[in-house]
Amino acid sequence: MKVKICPEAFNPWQEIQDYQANLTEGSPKFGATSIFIGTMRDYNEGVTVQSMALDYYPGMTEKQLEKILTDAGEYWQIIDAYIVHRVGEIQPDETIVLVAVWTSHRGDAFDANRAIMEALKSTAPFWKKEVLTTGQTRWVEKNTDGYQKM
Amino acid sequence: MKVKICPEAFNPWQEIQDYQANLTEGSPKFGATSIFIGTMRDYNEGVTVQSMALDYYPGMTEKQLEKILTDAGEYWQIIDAYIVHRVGEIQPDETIVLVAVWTSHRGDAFDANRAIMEALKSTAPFWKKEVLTTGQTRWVEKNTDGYQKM
Amino acid sequence: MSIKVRYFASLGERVGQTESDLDFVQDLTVRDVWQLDTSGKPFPENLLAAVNMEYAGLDVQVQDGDEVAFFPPVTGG
Amino acid sequence: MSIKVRYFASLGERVGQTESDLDFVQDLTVRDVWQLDTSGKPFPENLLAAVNMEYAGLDVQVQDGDEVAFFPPVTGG
Repeated sequence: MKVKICPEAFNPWQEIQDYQANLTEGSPKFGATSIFIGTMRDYNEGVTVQSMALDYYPGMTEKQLEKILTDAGEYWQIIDAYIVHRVGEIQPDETIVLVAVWTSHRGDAFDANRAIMEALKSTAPFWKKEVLTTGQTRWVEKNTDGYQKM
Repeated sequence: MKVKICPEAFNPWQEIQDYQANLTEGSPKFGATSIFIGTMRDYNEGVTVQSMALDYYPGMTEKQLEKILTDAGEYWQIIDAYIVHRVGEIQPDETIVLVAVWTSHRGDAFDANRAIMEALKSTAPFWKKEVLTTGQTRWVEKNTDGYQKM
Repeated sequence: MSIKVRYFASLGERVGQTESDLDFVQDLTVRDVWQLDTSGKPFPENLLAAVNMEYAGLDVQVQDGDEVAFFPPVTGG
Repeated sequence: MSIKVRYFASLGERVGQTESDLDFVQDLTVRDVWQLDTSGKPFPENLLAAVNMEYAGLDVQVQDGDEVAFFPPVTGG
Protein backbone atom coordinates (compact mmCIF):
# COMPACT_ATOMS: atom_id res chain seq x y z
CA MET A 1 0.00 0.00 0.00
CA LYS A 2 1.36 3.37 -0.95
CA VAL A 3 0.45 7.04 -1.06
CA LYS A 4 1.86 9.67 -3.37
CA ILE A 5 1.58 13.45 -3.34
CA CYS A 6 1.87 14.83 -6.83
CA PRO A 7 2.81 18.49 -7.48
CA GLU A 8 2.39 18.08 -11.24
CA ALA A 9 -0.52 16.95 -13.42
CA PHE A 10 -0.62 13.15 -13.66
CA ASN A 11 -2.28 10.58 -15.87
CA PRO A 12 -4.36 8.37 -13.56
CA TRP A 13 -4.47 5.43 -16.02
CA GLN A 14 -0.71 5.39 -16.27
CA GLU A 15 -0.36 5.59 -12.49
CA ILE A 16 -2.66 2.62 -11.98
CA GLN A 17 -0.98 0.51 -14.64
CA ASP A 18 2.51 1.25 -13.32
CA TYR A 19 1.48 0.46 -9.77
CA GLN A 20 -0.41 -2.67 -10.76
CA ALA A 21 2.53 -3.98 -12.79
CA ASN A 22 4.57 -4.08 -9.60
CA LEU A 23 1.97 -5.57 -7.33
CA THR A 24 1.54 -8.80 -9.27
CA GLU A 25 4.88 -10.16 -8.06
CA GLY A 26 4.35 -12.36 -5.02
CA SER A 27 0.92 -11.03 -4.01
CA PRO A 28 -2.13 -13.26 -4.17
CA LYS A 29 -3.98 -12.79 -7.44
CA PHE A 30 -6.61 -10.09 -7.36
CA GLY A 31 -10.07 -10.69 -8.77
CA ALA A 32 -11.53 -7.23 -8.24
CA THR A 33 -10.21 -3.71 -8.73
CA SER A 34 -12.09 -0.61 -7.68
CA ILE A 35 -10.89 2.78 -8.87
CA PHE A 36 -12.11 6.21 -7.93
CA ILE A 37 -10.97 9.33 -9.74
CA GLY A 38 -11.84 12.88 -8.76
CA THR A 39 -11.50 15.43 -11.54
CA MET A 40 -11.48 19.22 -11.31
CA ARG A 41 -14.56 20.83 -12.81
CA ASP A 42 -14.76 24.42 -13.98
CA TYR A 43 -17.63 25.41 -11.73
CA ASN A 44 -18.57 25.12 -8.08
CA GLU A 45 -21.58 26.45 -6.23
CA GLY A 46 -22.84 28.15 -9.38
CA VAL A 47 -19.66 30.08 -10.12
CA THR A 48 -17.12 29.49 -12.89
CA VAL A 49 -13.79 28.45 -11.48
CA GLN A 50 -10.69 29.18 -13.51
CA SER A 51 -8.15 27.19 -11.54
CA MET A 52 -7.52 25.90 -8.08
CA ALA A 53 -4.64 25.91 -5.61
CA LEU A 54 -4.42 22.82 -3.44
CA ASP A 55 -2.59 23.39 -0.19
CA TYR A 56 -1.49 20.60 2.14
CA TYR A 57 0.54 19.87 5.24
CA PRO A 58 3.71 18.10 4.07
CA GLY A 59 4.48 15.25 6.42
CA MET A 60 1.10 15.08 8.10
CA THR A 61 -0.82 14.65 4.85
CA GLU A 62 1.19 11.58 3.84
CA LYS A 63 0.97 10.20 7.38
CA GLN A 64 -2.79 10.62 7.47
CA LEU A 65 -3.27 9.03 4.04
CA GLU A 66 -1.14 6.07 5.15
CA LYS A 67 -3.24 5.75 8.29
CA ILE A 68 -6.39 5.72 6.16
CA LEU A 69 -5.01 2.83 4.09
CA THR A 70 -3.86 0.94 7.18
CA ASP A 71 -7.26 1.36 8.83
CA ALA A 72 -9.01 0.13 5.67
CA GLY A 73 -6.66 -2.87 5.53
CA GLU A 74 -7.64 -3.82 9.06
CA TYR A 75 -11.31 -3.87 8.21
CA TRP A 76 -11.43 -5.20 4.64
CA GLN A 77 -9.53 -7.95 2.85
CA ILE A 78 -7.26 -5.80 0.71
CA ILE A 79 -4.47 -7.17 -1.47
CA ASP A 80 -3.12 -3.71 -2.25
CA ALA A 81 -4.21 -0.08 -2.38
CA TYR A 82 -2.78 3.11 -3.83
CA ILE A 83 -3.65 6.77 -3.35
CA VAL A 84 -2.34 9.58 -5.54
CA HIS A 85 -3.35 13.13 -4.62
CA ARG A 86 -2.52 16.26 -6.51
CA VAL A 87 -1.30 19.47 -4.84
CA GLY A 88 -0.40 22.93 -6.17
CA GLU A 89 -2.02 24.77 -9.08
CA ILE A 90 -4.72 22.70 -10.77
CA GLN A 91 -6.59 23.36 -14.01
CA PRO A 92 -10.07 22.11 -14.94
CA ASP A 93 -10.14 18.52 -16.26
CA GLU A 94 -7.02 17.60 -14.34
CA THR A 95 -7.14 14.71 -11.88
CA ILE A 96 -7.27 15.70 -8.22
CA VAL A 97 -7.32 12.29 -6.60
CA LEU A 98 -6.96 8.64 -7.53
CA VAL A 99 -7.80 5.76 -5.18
CA ALA A 100 -7.23 2.21 -6.40
CA VAL A 101 -8.00 -0.91 -4.38
CA TRP A 102 -7.19 -4.50 -5.38
CA THR A 103 -9.00 -7.35 -3.61
CA SER A 104 -10.14 -10.94 -4.10
CA HIS A 105 -13.85 -10.11 -3.97
CA ARG A 106 -15.81 -7.17 -5.28
CA GLY A 107 -17.60 -6.32 -2.03
CA ASP A 108 -14.31 -5.50 -0.32
CA ALA A 109 -13.06 -3.50 -3.31
CA PHE A 110 -16.16 -1.29 -3.46
CA ASP A 111 -16.55 -0.81 0.29
CA ALA A 112 -12.88 -0.17 1.00
CA ASN A 113 -12.51 2.30 -1.86
CA ARG A 114 -15.52 4.24 -0.73
CA ALA A 115 -14.44 4.27 2.92
CA ILE A 116 -10.97 5.43 1.91
CA MET A 117 -12.45 8.30 -0.15
CA GLU A 118 -14.76 9.38 2.67
CA ALA A 119 -11.91 9.27 5.20
CA LEU A 120 -9.69 11.21 2.80
CA LYS A 121 -12.37 13.85 2.22
CA SER A 122 -12.98 14.33 5.93
CA THR A 123 -9.53 13.88 7.49
CA ALA A 124 -6.65 14.27 5.00
CA PRO A 125 -5.08 17.74 5.37
CA PHE A 126 -5.72 19.32 1.99
CA TRP A 127 -7.32 22.69 1.39
CA LYS A 128 -8.69 24.01 -1.87
CA LYS A 129 -8.59 27.63 -2.87
CA GLU A 130 -10.52 28.50 -6.01
CA VAL A 131 -9.44 31.18 -8.45
CA LEU A 132 -12.57 32.62 -10.06
CA THR A 133 -12.71 34.14 -13.53
CA THR A 134 -12.96 37.56 -11.89
CA GLY A 135 -9.51 36.96 -10.46
CA GLN A 136 -10.91 36.69 -6.95
CA THR A 137 -9.90 33.73 -4.83
CA ARG A 138 -11.95 31.87 -2.25
CA TRP A 139 -11.23 28.99 0.10
CA VAL A 140 -13.55 26.03 -0.26
CA GLU A 141 -15.10 25.76 3.17
CA LYS A 142 -16.39 22.25 3.59
CA ASN A 143 -16.50 18.86 1.94
CA THR A 144 -19.84 17.11 1.55
CA ASP A 145 -20.64 13.64 2.81
CA GLY A 146 -20.42 11.26 -0.14
CA TYR A 147 -22.65 8.66 1.54
CA GLN A 148 -25.62 10.99 1.37
CA LYS A 149 -27.61 11.04 -1.80
CA MET A 150 -27.71 14.63 -3.04
CA MET B 1 -24.22 4.99 -22.26
CA LYS B 2 -22.95 1.93 -24.06
CA VAL B 3 -22.32 -1.77 -23.65
CA LYS B 4 -19.82 -3.90 -25.49
CA ILE B 5 -19.38 -7.66 -25.70
CA CYS B 6 -15.78 -8.55 -26.35
CA PRO B 7 -14.77 -11.94 -27.77
CA GLU B 8 -11.05 -11.12 -27.50
CA ALA B 9 -8.84 -10.09 -24.58
CA PHE B 10 -9.05 -6.33 -24.00
CA ASN B 11 -7.06 -3.69 -22.15
CA PRO B 12 -9.47 -2.06 -19.68
CA TRP B 13 -7.40 1.14 -19.33
CA GLN B 14 -7.40 1.66 -23.05
CA GLU B 15 -11.14 1.01 -23.23
CA ILE B 16 -11.85 3.60 -20.54
CA GLN B 17 -9.59 6.23 -22.08
CA ASP B 18 -11.03 5.75 -25.56
CA TYR B 19 -14.57 5.95 -24.28
CA GLN B 20 -13.85 8.93 -22.05
CA ALA B 21 -12.19 10.83 -24.90
CA ASN B 22 -15.50 10.78 -26.74
CA LEU B 23 -17.75 11.64 -23.87
CA THR B 24 -16.21 15.01 -23.12
CA GLU B 25 -17.79 16.61 -26.22
CA GLY B 26 -21.01 18.31 -25.24
CA SER B 27 -21.63 16.47 -21.96
CA PRO B 28 -21.56 18.30 -18.66
CA LYS B 29 -18.15 18.03 -17.03
CA PHE B 30 -17.73 15.04 -14.77
CA GLY B 31 -16.16 15.39 -11.34
CA ALA B 32 -16.18 11.74 -10.31
CA THR B 33 -15.35 8.50 -12.08
CA SER B 34 -15.88 5.09 -10.57
CA ILE B 35 -14.38 2.06 -12.24
CA PHE B 36 -14.80 -1.59 -11.43
CA ILE B 37 -12.72 -4.29 -13.06
CA GLY B 38 -13.20 -8.01 -12.59
CA THR B 39 -10.17 -10.14 -13.41
CA MET B 40 -9.93 -13.87 -13.90
CA ARG B 41 -8.07 -15.68 -11.15
CA ASP B 42 -6.46 -19.07 -11.46
CA TYR B 43 -8.38 -20.68 -8.63
CA ASN B 44 -11.96 -20.97 -7.48
CA GLU B 45 -13.43 -22.87 -4.57
CA GLY B 46 -10.05 -24.30 -3.69
CA VAL B 47 -9.28 -25.72 -7.12
CA THR B 48 -6.78 -24.49 -9.70
CA VAL B 49 -8.52 -23.24 -12.81
CA GLN B 50 -6.61 -23.32 -16.07
CA SER B 51 -8.96 -21.32 -18.23
CA MET B 52 -12.60 -20.41 -18.53
CA ALA B 53 -15.23 -20.38 -21.25
CA LEU B 54 -17.77 -17.60 -20.97
CA ASP B 55 -21.03 -18.35 -22.70
CA TYR B 56 -23.75 -15.76 -23.31
CA TYR B 57 -27.05 -15.19 -25.08
CA PRO B 58 -26.30 -12.93 -28.06
CA GLY B 59 -29.02 -10.32 -28.31
CA MET B 60 -30.49 -10.76 -24.86
CA THR B 61 -27.19 -10.16 -23.07
CA GLU B 62 -26.70 -6.76 -24.73
CA LYS B 63 -30.35 -5.88 -24.15
CA GLN B 64 -30.13 -6.78 -20.47
CA LEU B 65 -26.90 -4.82 -19.98
CA GLU B 66 -28.50 -1.80 -21.65
CA LYS B 67 -31.50 -2.14 -19.37
CA ILE B 68 -29.20 -2.22 -16.35
CA LEU B 69 -27.59 1.06 -17.46
CA THR B 70 -30.95 2.68 -18.20
CA ASP B 71 -32.31 1.64 -14.80
CA ALA B 72 -29.22 3.03 -13.07
CA GLY B 73 -29.60 6.28 -15.01
CA GLU B 74 -33.15 6.66 -13.74
CA TYR B 75 -32.07 6.38 -10.15
CA TRP B 76 -28.69 8.12 -10.04
CA GLN B 77 -27.38 11.27 -11.66
CA ILE B 78 -25.14 9.70 -14.28
CA ILE B 79 -23.34 11.67 -16.98
CA ASP B 80 -22.23 8.52 -18.80
CA ALA B 81 -21.58 4.84 -18.18
CA TYR B 82 -19.86 2.06 -20.06
CA ILE B 83 -19.84 -1.71 -19.67
CA VAL B 84 -17.41 -4.02 -21.43
CA HIS B 85 -17.83 -7.76 -20.85
CA ARG B 86 -15.64 -10.51 -22.16
CA VAL B 87 -16.99 -13.73 -23.68
CA GLY B 88 -15.32 -16.85 -25.10
CA GLU B 89 -12.11 -18.48 -23.87
CA ILE B 90 -10.51 -16.57 -21.01
CA GLN B 91 -7.09 -17.04 -19.43
CA PRO B 92 -6.10 -16.13 -15.86
CA ASP B 93 -5.20 -12.42 -15.39
CA GLU B 94 -7.43 -11.36 -18.27
CA THR B 95 -10.19 -8.87 -17.64
CA ILE B 96 -13.70 -10.32 -17.46
CA VAL B 97 -15.70 -7.17 -16.89
CA LEU B 98 -15.25 -3.41 -16.83
CA VAL B 99 -17.86 -0.98 -15.51
CA ALA B 100 -17.13 2.75 -15.68
CA VAL B 101 -19.46 5.47 -14.41
CA TRP B 102 -18.96 9.22 -14.80
CA THR B 103 -20.93 11.58 -12.56
CA SER B 104 -20.82 15.03 -11.02
CA HIS B 105 -20.61 13.76 -7.43
CA ARG B 106 -18.84 10.79 -5.94
CA GLY B 107 -21.85 9.34 -4.12
CA ASP B 108 -23.64 8.69 -7.40
CA ALA B 109 -20.51 7.26 -9.03
CA PHE B 110 -19.89 4.74 -6.24
CA ASP B 111 -23.52 3.73 -5.74
CA ALA B 112 -24.38 3.44 -9.41
CA ASN B 113 -21.28 1.44 -10.25
CA ARG B 114 -21.98 -0.98 -7.46
CA ALA B 115 -25.64 -1.36 -8.35
CA ILE B 116 -24.73 -1.96 -11.99
CA MET B 117 -22.26 -4.68 -11.00
CA GLU B 118 -24.76 -6.38 -8.70
CA ALA B 119 -27.47 -6.27 -11.38
CA LEU B 120 -25.00 -7.60 -13.94
CA LYS B 121 -23.94 -10.45 -11.66
CA SER B 122 -27.52 -11.48 -10.92
CA THR B 123 -29.34 -10.79 -14.21
CA ALA B 124 -27.00 -10.52 -17.23
CA PRO B 125 -27.06 -13.79 -19.22
CA PHE B 126 -23.47 -14.99 -18.96
CA TRP B 127 -22.37 -18.43 -17.82
CA LYS B 128 -18.90 -19.46 -16.80
CA LYS B 129 -17.48 -22.90 -17.41
CA GLU B 130 -14.15 -23.58 -15.78
CA VAL B 131 -11.47 -25.78 -17.31
CA LEU B 132 -9.49 -27.39 -14.49
CA THR B 133 -5.86 -28.46 -14.72
CA THR B 134 -7.05 -32.06 -14.83
CA GLY B 135 -8.76 -31.22 -18.10
CA GLN B 136 -12.19 -31.58 -16.49
CA THR B 137 -14.71 -28.80 -16.99
CA ARG B 138 -17.36 -27.54 -14.59
CA TRP B 139 -20.08 -24.94 -14.83
CA VAL B 140 -19.92 -22.24 -12.17
CA GLU B 141 -23.25 -22.62 -10.41
CA LYS B 142 -24.00 -19.38 -8.68
CA ASN B 143 -22.79 -15.83 -8.23
CA THR B 144 -22.39 -14.45 -4.73
CA ASP B 145 -24.02 -11.29 -3.43
CA GLY B 146 -21.42 -8.52 -3.46
CA TYR B 147 -23.23 -6.46 -0.87
CA GLN B 148 -22.60 -9.08 1.76
CA LYS B 149 -19.32 -8.99 3.59
CA MET B 150 -17.68 -12.38 3.22
CA MET C 1 -48.11 -21.84 -34.80
CA SER C 2 -44.44 -22.23 -34.08
CA ILE C 3 -41.86 -20.97 -31.62
CA LYS C 4 -38.15 -21.33 -31.26
CA VAL C 5 -36.85 -22.82 -28.00
CA ARG C 6 -33.29 -22.34 -26.77
CA TYR C 7 -31.30 -23.83 -23.88
CA PHE C 8 -28.18 -22.20 -22.52
CA ALA C 9 -25.14 -23.34 -20.53
CA SER C 10 -25.61 -26.47 -18.39
CA LEU C 11 -29.26 -26.73 -19.46
CA GLY C 12 -28.24 -27.49 -23.02
CA GLU C 13 -26.28 -30.51 -21.78
CA ARG C 14 -29.05 -31.52 -19.43
CA VAL C 15 -31.81 -31.36 -22.01
CA GLY C 16 -29.63 -32.79 -24.77
CA GLN C 17 -30.26 -29.96 -27.24
CA THR C 18 -29.55 -26.24 -27.43
CA GLU C 19 -32.22 -25.24 -29.88
CA SER C 20 -35.45 -26.57 -31.33
CA ASP C 21 -38.55 -25.47 -33.20
CA LEU C 22 -41.81 -26.32 -31.50
CA ASP C 23 -45.11 -26.41 -33.36
CA PHE C 24 -48.30 -26.11 -31.35
CA VAL C 25 -52.03 -25.58 -31.82
CA GLN C 26 -53.37 -24.65 -28.38
CA ASP C 27 -52.32 -21.80 -26.07
CA LEU C 28 -49.07 -22.50 -24.23
CA THR C 29 -47.33 -20.99 -21.25
CA VAL C 30 -43.57 -20.93 -20.85
CA ARG C 31 -44.01 -23.81 -18.41
CA ASP C 32 -45.89 -25.83 -21.04
CA VAL C 33 -43.11 -25.15 -23.54
CA TRP C 34 -40.55 -26.69 -21.18
CA GLN C 35 -42.69 -29.77 -20.61
CA LEU C 36 -43.55 -30.34 -24.26
CA ASP C 37 -40.11 -29.64 -25.66
CA THR C 38 -38.13 -31.64 -23.05
CA SER C 39 -40.67 -34.52 -23.06
CA GLY C 40 -41.59 -33.86 -19.46
CA LYS C 41 -38.13 -33.49 -17.87
CA PRO C 42 -38.40 -32.21 -14.27
CA PHE C 43 -37.99 -28.45 -13.78
CA PRO C 44 -34.45 -27.63 -12.74
CA GLU C 45 -34.07 -25.70 -9.52
CA ASN C 46 -33.72 -21.96 -10.16
CA LEU C 47 -34.74 -22.30 -13.80
CA LEU C 48 -34.75 -18.93 -15.57
CA ALA C 49 -36.73 -18.18 -18.71
CA ALA C 50 -36.91 -15.42 -21.27
CA VAL C 51 -39.40 -14.68 -24.02
CA ASN C 52 -38.04 -12.68 -26.93
CA MET C 53 -34.88 -11.91 -24.97
CA GLU C 54 -36.64 -10.52 -21.90
CA TYR C 55 -37.00 -12.29 -18.58
CA ALA C 56 -40.42 -13.94 -18.29
CA GLY C 57 -42.26 -15.91 -15.64
CA LEU C 58 -43.22 -19.54 -16.28
CA ASP C 59 -46.90 -18.59 -16.52
CA VAL C 60 -46.47 -16.15 -19.40
CA GLN C 61 -48.39 -17.11 -22.58
CA VAL C 62 -46.25 -17.55 -25.67
CA GLN C 63 -47.24 -16.26 -29.09
CA ASP C 64 -46.61 -17.51 -32.60
CA GLY C 65 -43.06 -16.65 -33.63
CA ASP C 66 -41.75 -16.12 -30.10
CA GLU C 67 -38.28 -17.15 -29.04
CA VAL C 68 -38.39 -18.87 -25.64
CA ALA C 69 -35.11 -19.44 -23.79
CA PHE C 70 -34.31 -21.45 -20.68
CA PHE C 71 -31.15 -21.08 -18.66
CA PRO C 72 -29.62 -21.68 -15.23
CA PRO C 73 -28.66 -18.86 -12.80
CA VAL C 74 -26.29 -16.46 -14.51
CA THR C 75 -22.63 -16.32 -13.48
CA GLY C 76 -21.08 -13.41 -15.36
CA GLY C 77 -19.05 -10.49 -14.05
CA MET D 1 10.73 25.11 26.43
CA SER D 2 9.76 25.86 22.90
CA ILE D 3 7.31 24.63 20.32
CA LYS D 4 6.66 25.36 16.69
CA VAL D 5 3.18 26.59 15.77
CA ARG D 6 1.79 26.38 12.25
CA TYR D 7 -1.39 27.71 10.61
CA PHE D 8 -2.76 26.31 7.38
CA ALA D 9 -5.06 27.52 4.61
CA SER D 10 -7.52 30.28 5.58
CA LEU D 11 -6.26 30.25 9.17
CA GLY D 12 -2.89 31.57 8.08
CA GLU D 13 -4.59 34.62 6.59
CA ARG D 14 -6.87 34.99 9.58
CA VAL D 15 -4.13 34.81 12.16
CA GLY D 16 -1.70 36.84 10.06
CA GLN D 17 1.12 34.29 10.18
CA THR D 18 1.72 30.74 8.98
CA GLU D 19 4.44 29.76 11.40
CA SER D 20 5.93 30.86 14.69
CA ASP D 21 8.09 29.65 17.53
CA LEU D 22 6.53 29.87 20.93
CA ASP D 23 8.58 29.80 24.12
CA PHE D 24 6.83 28.85 27.33
CA VAL D 25 7.61 27.92 30.93
CA GLN D 26 4.40 26.42 32.29
CA ASP D 27 2.36 23.45 31.04
CA LEU D 28 0.26 24.32 28.03
CA THR D 29 -2.62 22.66 26.26
CA VAL D 30 -3.25 23.00 22.53
CA ARG D 31 -5.97 25.48 23.44
CA ASP D 32 -3.48 27.58 25.44
CA VAL D 33 -1.10 27.56 22.49
CA TRP D 34 -3.79 29.10 20.25
CA GLN D 35 -4.58 31.77 22.80
CA LEU D 36 -1.00 32.70 23.53
CA ASP D 37 0.24 32.60 19.97
CA THR D 38 -2.69 34.48 18.41
CA SER D 39 -2.87 37.02 21.25
CA GLY D 40 -6.29 35.77 22.28
CA LYS D 41 -8.06 35.62 18.90
CA PRO D 42 -11.45 33.87 19.18
CA PHE D 43 -11.52 30.18 18.31
CA PRO D 44 -12.68 29.67 14.75
CA GLU D 45 -15.65 27.40 14.29
CA ASN D 46 -14.60 23.83 13.46
CA LEU D 47 -10.97 24.51 14.32
CA LEU D 48 -8.81 21.43 13.83
CA ALA D 49 -5.47 20.86 15.54
CA ALA D 50 -2.60 18.45 15.22
CA VAL D 51 0.37 17.76 17.47
CA ASN D 52 3.41 16.30 15.71
CA MET D 53 1.35 15.68 12.60
CA GLU D 54 -1.40 13.73 14.30
CA TYR D 55 -4.87 15.00 15.05
CA ALA D 56 -5.13 16.17 18.67
CA GLY D 57 -7.89 17.56 20.87
CA LEU D 58 -7.63 21.09 22.24
CA ASP D 59 -7.04 19.76 25.76
CA VAL D 60 -3.93 17.77 24.88
CA GLN D 61 -0.77 18.89 26.72
CA VAL D 62 2.09 19.97 24.52
CA GLN D 63 5.70 19.01 25.16
CA ASP D 64 8.99 20.74 24.51
CA GLY D 65 9.89 20.47 20.83
CA ASP D 66 6.35 19.67 19.66
CA GLU D 67 4.95 20.96 16.42
CA VAL D 68 1.40 22.21 16.90
CA ALA D 69 -0.70 22.93 13.83
CA PHE D 70 -4.08 24.62 13.44
CA PHE D 71 -6.26 24.37 10.38
CA PRO D 72 -9.81 24.70 9.10
CA PRO D 73 -11.95 21.73 7.93
CA VAL D 74 -10.13 19.84 5.19
CA THR D 75 -11.35 20.03 1.59
CA GLY D 76 -9.23 17.59 -0.42
CA GLY D 77 -10.28 14.81 -2.72
